[in-house]
Amino acid sequence: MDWTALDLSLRLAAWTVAILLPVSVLLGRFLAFRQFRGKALVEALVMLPLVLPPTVLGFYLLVSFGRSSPIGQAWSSVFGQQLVFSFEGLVLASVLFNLPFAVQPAQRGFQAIPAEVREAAACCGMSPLRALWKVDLPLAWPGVVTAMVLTFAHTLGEFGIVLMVGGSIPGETKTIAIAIYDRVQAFDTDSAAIMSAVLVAISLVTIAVTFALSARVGRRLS
Amino acid sequence: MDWTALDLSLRLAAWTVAILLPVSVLLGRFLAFRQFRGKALVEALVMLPLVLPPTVLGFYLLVSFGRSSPIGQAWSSVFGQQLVFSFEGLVLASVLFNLPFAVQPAQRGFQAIPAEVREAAACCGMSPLRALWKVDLPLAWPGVVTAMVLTFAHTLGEFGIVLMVGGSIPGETKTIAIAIYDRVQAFDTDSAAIMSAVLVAISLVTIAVTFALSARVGRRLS
Amino acid sequence: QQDAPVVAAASDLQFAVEEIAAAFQAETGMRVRLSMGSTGNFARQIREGAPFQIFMAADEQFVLDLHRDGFTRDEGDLYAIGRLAIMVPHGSALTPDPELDNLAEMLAAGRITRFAIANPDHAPYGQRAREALMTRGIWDDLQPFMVLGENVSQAAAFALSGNAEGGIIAHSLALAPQVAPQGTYALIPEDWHEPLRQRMVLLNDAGPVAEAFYDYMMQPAARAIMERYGFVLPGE
Amino acid sequence: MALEVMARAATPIPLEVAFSVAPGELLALVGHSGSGKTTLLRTIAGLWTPANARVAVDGMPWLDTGARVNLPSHRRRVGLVFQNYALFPHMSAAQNVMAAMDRADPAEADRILDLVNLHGLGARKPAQLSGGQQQRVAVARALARRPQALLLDEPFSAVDRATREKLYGEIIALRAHLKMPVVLVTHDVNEAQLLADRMVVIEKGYVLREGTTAEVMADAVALRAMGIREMAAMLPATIAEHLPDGLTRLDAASGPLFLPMVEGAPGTRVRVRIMAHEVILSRARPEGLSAQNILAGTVARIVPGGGSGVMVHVAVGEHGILARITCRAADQLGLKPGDTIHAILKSMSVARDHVARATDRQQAAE
Amino acid sequence: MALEVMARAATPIPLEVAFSVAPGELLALVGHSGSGKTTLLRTIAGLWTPANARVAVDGMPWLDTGARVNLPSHRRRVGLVFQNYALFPHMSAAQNVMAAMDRADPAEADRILDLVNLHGLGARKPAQLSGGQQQRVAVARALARRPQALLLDEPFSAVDRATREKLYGEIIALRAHLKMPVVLVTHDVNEAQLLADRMVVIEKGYVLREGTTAEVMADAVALRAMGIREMAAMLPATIAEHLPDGLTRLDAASGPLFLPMVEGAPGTRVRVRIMAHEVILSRARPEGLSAQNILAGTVARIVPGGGSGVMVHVAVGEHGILARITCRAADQLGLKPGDTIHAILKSMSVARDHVARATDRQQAAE
Ligand SMILES: Nc1ncnc2c1ncn2[C@@H]1O[C@H](COP(=O)(O)OP(=O)(O)OP(=O)(O)O)[C@@H](O)[C@H]1O
Ligand SMILES: Nc1ncnc2c1ncn2[C@@H]1O[C@H](COP(=O)(O)OP(=O)(O)OP(=O)(O)O)[C@@H](O)[C@H]1O
Ligand code: MOO
Ligand SMILES: [Mg+2]
Ligand SMILES: [Mg+2]
Repeated sequence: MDWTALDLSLRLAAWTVAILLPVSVLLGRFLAFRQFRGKALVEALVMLPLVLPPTVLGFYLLVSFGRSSPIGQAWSSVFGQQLVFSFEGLVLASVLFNLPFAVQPAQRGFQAIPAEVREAAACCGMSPLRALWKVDLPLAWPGVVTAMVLTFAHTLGEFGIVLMVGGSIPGETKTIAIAIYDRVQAFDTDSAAIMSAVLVAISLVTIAVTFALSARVGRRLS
Repeated sequence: MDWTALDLSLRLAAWTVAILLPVSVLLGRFLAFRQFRGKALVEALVMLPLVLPPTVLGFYLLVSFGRSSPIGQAWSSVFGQQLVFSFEGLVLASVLFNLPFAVQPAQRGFQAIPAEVREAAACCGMSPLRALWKVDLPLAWPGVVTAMVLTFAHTLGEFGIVLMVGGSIPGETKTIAIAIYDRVQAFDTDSAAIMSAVLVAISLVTIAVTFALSARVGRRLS
Repeated sequence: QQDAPVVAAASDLQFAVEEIAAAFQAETGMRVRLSMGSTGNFARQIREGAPFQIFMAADEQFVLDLHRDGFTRDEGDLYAIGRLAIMVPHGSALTPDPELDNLAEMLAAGRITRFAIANPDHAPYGQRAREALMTRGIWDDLQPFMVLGENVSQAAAFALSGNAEGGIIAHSLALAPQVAPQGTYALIPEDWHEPLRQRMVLLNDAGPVAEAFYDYMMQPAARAIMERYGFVLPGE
Repeated sequence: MALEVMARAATPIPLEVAFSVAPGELLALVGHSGSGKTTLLRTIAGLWTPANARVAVDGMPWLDTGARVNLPSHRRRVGLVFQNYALFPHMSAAQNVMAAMDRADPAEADRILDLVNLHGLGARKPAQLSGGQQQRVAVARALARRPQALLLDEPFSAVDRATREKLYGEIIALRAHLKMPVVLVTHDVNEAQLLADRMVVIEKGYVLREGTTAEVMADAVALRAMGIREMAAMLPATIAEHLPDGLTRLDAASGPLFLPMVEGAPGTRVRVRIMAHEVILSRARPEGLSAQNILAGTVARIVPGGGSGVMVHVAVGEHGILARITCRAADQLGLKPGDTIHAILKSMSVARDHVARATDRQQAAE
Repeated sequence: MALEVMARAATPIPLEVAFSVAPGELLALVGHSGSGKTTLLRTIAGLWTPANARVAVDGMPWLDTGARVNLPSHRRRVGLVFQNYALFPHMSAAQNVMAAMDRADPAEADRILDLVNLHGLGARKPAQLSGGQQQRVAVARALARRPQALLLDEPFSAVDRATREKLYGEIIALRAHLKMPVVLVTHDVNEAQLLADRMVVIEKGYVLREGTTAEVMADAVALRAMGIREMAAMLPATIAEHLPDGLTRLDAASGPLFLPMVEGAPGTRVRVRIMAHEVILSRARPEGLSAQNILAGTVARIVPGGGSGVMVHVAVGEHGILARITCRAADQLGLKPGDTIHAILKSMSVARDHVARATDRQQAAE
């Protein structure tokens, strides 16, 4: 069992979810409720990563975040390390890649709130922030949870980007998905089977706990 | 530009969506509205593919759909060809893999329909099927569209499973995601860039058209 | 452990280099981390700044190109010559023979459904397999049944998965204890293809541990292991 | 197409109710907020199944928990107006109405929308309609179902009086015409008394009083439960002639009645709701009053009411009039059963919505 | 805290309305379904912005399209009862009420829920409440906001009469106490007349009539627009004594009035709604009638009403009573302005919900 790879994958998924949770809530709510010029454009931009196969995204990242690219150089001059082939790079790619998975279901969740209930919140004197917290979020919660679970699972399983920009470096970019692939290639079917089983078990537990907690948070928020 | 690979990917995505559309509608609605013993179990089962990284799924498929496996043998005795290294196998894997992406947002869409509106449909004499078509579906439509767009994009981008059980057979298992990966590895950056651009353009158009059509269908259904 | 240098090794070395790394650690107390994959992919990633310190390619051309473009310390060293083998899983309709006669017969008889090699577009073992099949004159006929591994190790996995009649893989893999029991193989004549001249090189920011491992590869202990995995060693 | 209902349950509220409604009959279900009225309608419609219940139409059971019969809602031919409308938000008003038809018929939908005073609003979505307009779409949708039982949950609560009066007329015409049982939940006593043949008063899930409208409206206990002070009697009459000064002469069993313009051709049978508190009693036939209707009768019963009043039942011909007067007045007049008495009723005290066309059923009962 | 409203727009309906409501004053907004009442309340609350509008409280503009002032809803201190309640479905009744408080106070929430007769239901979610119970939660929530302007959109439409009467009392007490302007949309004329100081009748977005309740309720055109036949006058009076036979003697300017038990200590000032159609006129002081109240006055004006009736304005002391009688009766009595006349009123014809405690504002106006 390659615990390092599992740990890496879980950390990657956790970071991605942590970063995308506020993004999905704020952006999803914004897109659900606000009408403005160029909204279609913003929506299309959010959807863009959805239409990119991970290898394409990986390729673009490799080219645009690479050592010789302006972004890559800017990053390494600020943070002293390079973006590609690092955990930070994976997180960035993963956040980009999951944006639509996180925003779309959240947006639908917010859209399903009846207009009058939101008007009632305003008439109760709730500021937009308070209304978000007390009314919108609890009611859109199922959508947000779906968004986060999809993102989490999607990140755990992400393979194409990691293979392209990760470099399979143990402890840094060798995720569990890659490790299982490696084991299969190494004819180490037993290890692959154990890793798969452990991963499935952990993921199932994580998602079950998420649902349970989210139900509790949903109650507490209300 | 590898048109064969593009065509294959689009066919794969189309088949996956075509198979999962009715599944997501029926299963999503069922899970949204019906209470029964063991419902949690069914929901967990539907979620299961979500927690499987594609490489794990690919590994299990390789093992359980292989020529020597019972499933593989049953399949080849019925259809005269094998599941692994074939388009049909990819479709099957893709359907399995996308199940939660298709069912979850659809289920949330159905759940957002007020109970009274559904009761009104029954009191208007609509059979469950008619109510599905005239009331539930138009109201859950945004969720279903989200489900289908996520599935479509997710399939276009699918890489891990295909890499593990595909074998890169042109016209059968060499999808555009694999083709781009191959080109990048072969230092054929120009081809990779062209393919990526074409894929992005086509996917964007597809999704835009889907949204436009779905809006129209939504109107027509109502 | 995060400081242990990363060695990017072609996947035909899958088992051999693991053993050498273990021996290296036992002898010197120093550790390296191994990243196994396709030679083409590694070369690509090195150009984008992958933090590898040693690159062990399956084909020296990739190393020489990297050197020309300034990504490596020097030209590196030839460390082995690889051999191709046809391997078939137990129970396959195919019998391995060096001249691939049985493969040709079965192909003519329409009894081949799938045959695995590494992707000839970027995997050296794939390129050589294609050359060998062309020499034998069955490349075109075999084309429709070909499944391509992303690297030679995956090609071996495909070949032995039971879903193909067999495949052309690296001799080093066929000899590995994890692989050997799964089927039978035959060595393909050396002169049917360009030689698989495998070259390794230290990358620009290689540290002392990487240098030590690089040196260790040239020592008799490592050479013995390589030999056991069927590699022809340079200078022998 | 009689509707029989029996329901017994412990949740969500203790429920113990049984009643039946004949075809063409309108039963008003009244009671305090939270007494279980909506729950009962939902039981009939199949949206809620009490532990122990039977619902049958024309002898055909829709629900029988004993016999394990439980038709799903869509197999029960009910027209239900939901208390909060429950319109289909994605459909226009006309589409909402057509959704309840077996075969969509735009012309028929328009006709029904006209019926509920929504002419020209058929293309609007619910969100583009006012509250009262939405409620009328809900009524139209229930009617479009051509139901075997029409269930109305406060169907006019958001509608103004003028429109409401028109709708009363439509409901009366429809049920006479279609011969279906109608159950009406309402908080408006005038509405109940005018439209209903029978009433069921429920209180915390139990039937407090059941009977004909006249009986229930003369029952002080039931009225108090409804929070009502005004009792009234229904006097059947026939339109005799329309007079040039705008009054209509009605012939009642007790003699002529002059009321402000009652619509209908001479010969039409109507019911006049005469409020007990509006009737003045006098021993002698009074002279020089502005009141036009003085009905001679005899005191039938004197029933002490709650508080400061008594209810005097006055037999006028073969019908009864109720007069609610103070105890003090009863003492002053020295009233006792058998006394001859004059009931004074102002023409103007009978509002237009207190006169309704009588249905065949009501005529037969009288 | 006076509320000034002006709105002019072409969509969704042509709108042309202006009115103001003083602190502690209750303005009833009445009109046909679809006439724009809800739209106006939404304008005040900031949920809808007409093309051209001004809303100000105490001179502070909330909305002024000319000056580009437009406070968002949550910055306007309004309590709005939505026509369809719009409760927060995920919160209990108590949480719904607390949601409108600046600082959540469970004890205060319970108190307000008690006020609207929902004792013990605080823990229920809206889905577990009946229609009328939900509506009262909405009222409680609006009150909990301690608003600068209270906007009630048919707030009692789903509530039974007994509860409704109690709520009237609470609303009256509250506005007298809190001194906020109240706008009440209602289809119930009794409700409007009893609670309102002033009325605005709107018809298709235009103000048809605006004035004090007495003025509007005496205006036949306005009443017809409301679909109303019954006019009434409000007579101010003071509770004098509670008599042993259950009657209460009130002192009005015109002399004593005997009514069934009116709650309140002697000295309490009340308003009595006297329905024009319930008043009988007589030249001579009549004898031997069950009616207890005979008020002598003089004919002030005779106004032809619609159809068969005339409205006789009778000056009684310094106040007015309206009597709606038939033209025929007016002819028979030969009434003309200046004549001495007796108005006969039954004690029992004044229902309990026709007597309401007067607010300071109303007392001051009288
Ligand atoms: N979005 C809209 N598009 C078009 N017309 C609308 C829209 N919203 C409301 N209306 C119309 O505006 C008019 C005024 O609506 P409003 O809700 O203010 O009426 P209301 O006086 O409150 O009626 P009710 O007593 O039935 O509640 C109605 O005729 C309604 O049909
Ligand atoms: N899910 C539930 N859980 C608990 N109690 C419930 C639930 N649903 C309804 N009730 C209670 O059942 C009682 C009856 O409700 P119902 O809706 O039938 O009343 P109603 O007579 O229609 O009242 P209204 O006139 O206010 O509409 C109410 O007291 C309500 O609080
Ligand atoms: O680079 Mo490889 O070892 O031919 O896959
Ligand atoms: Mg109800
Ligand atoms: Mg309204």
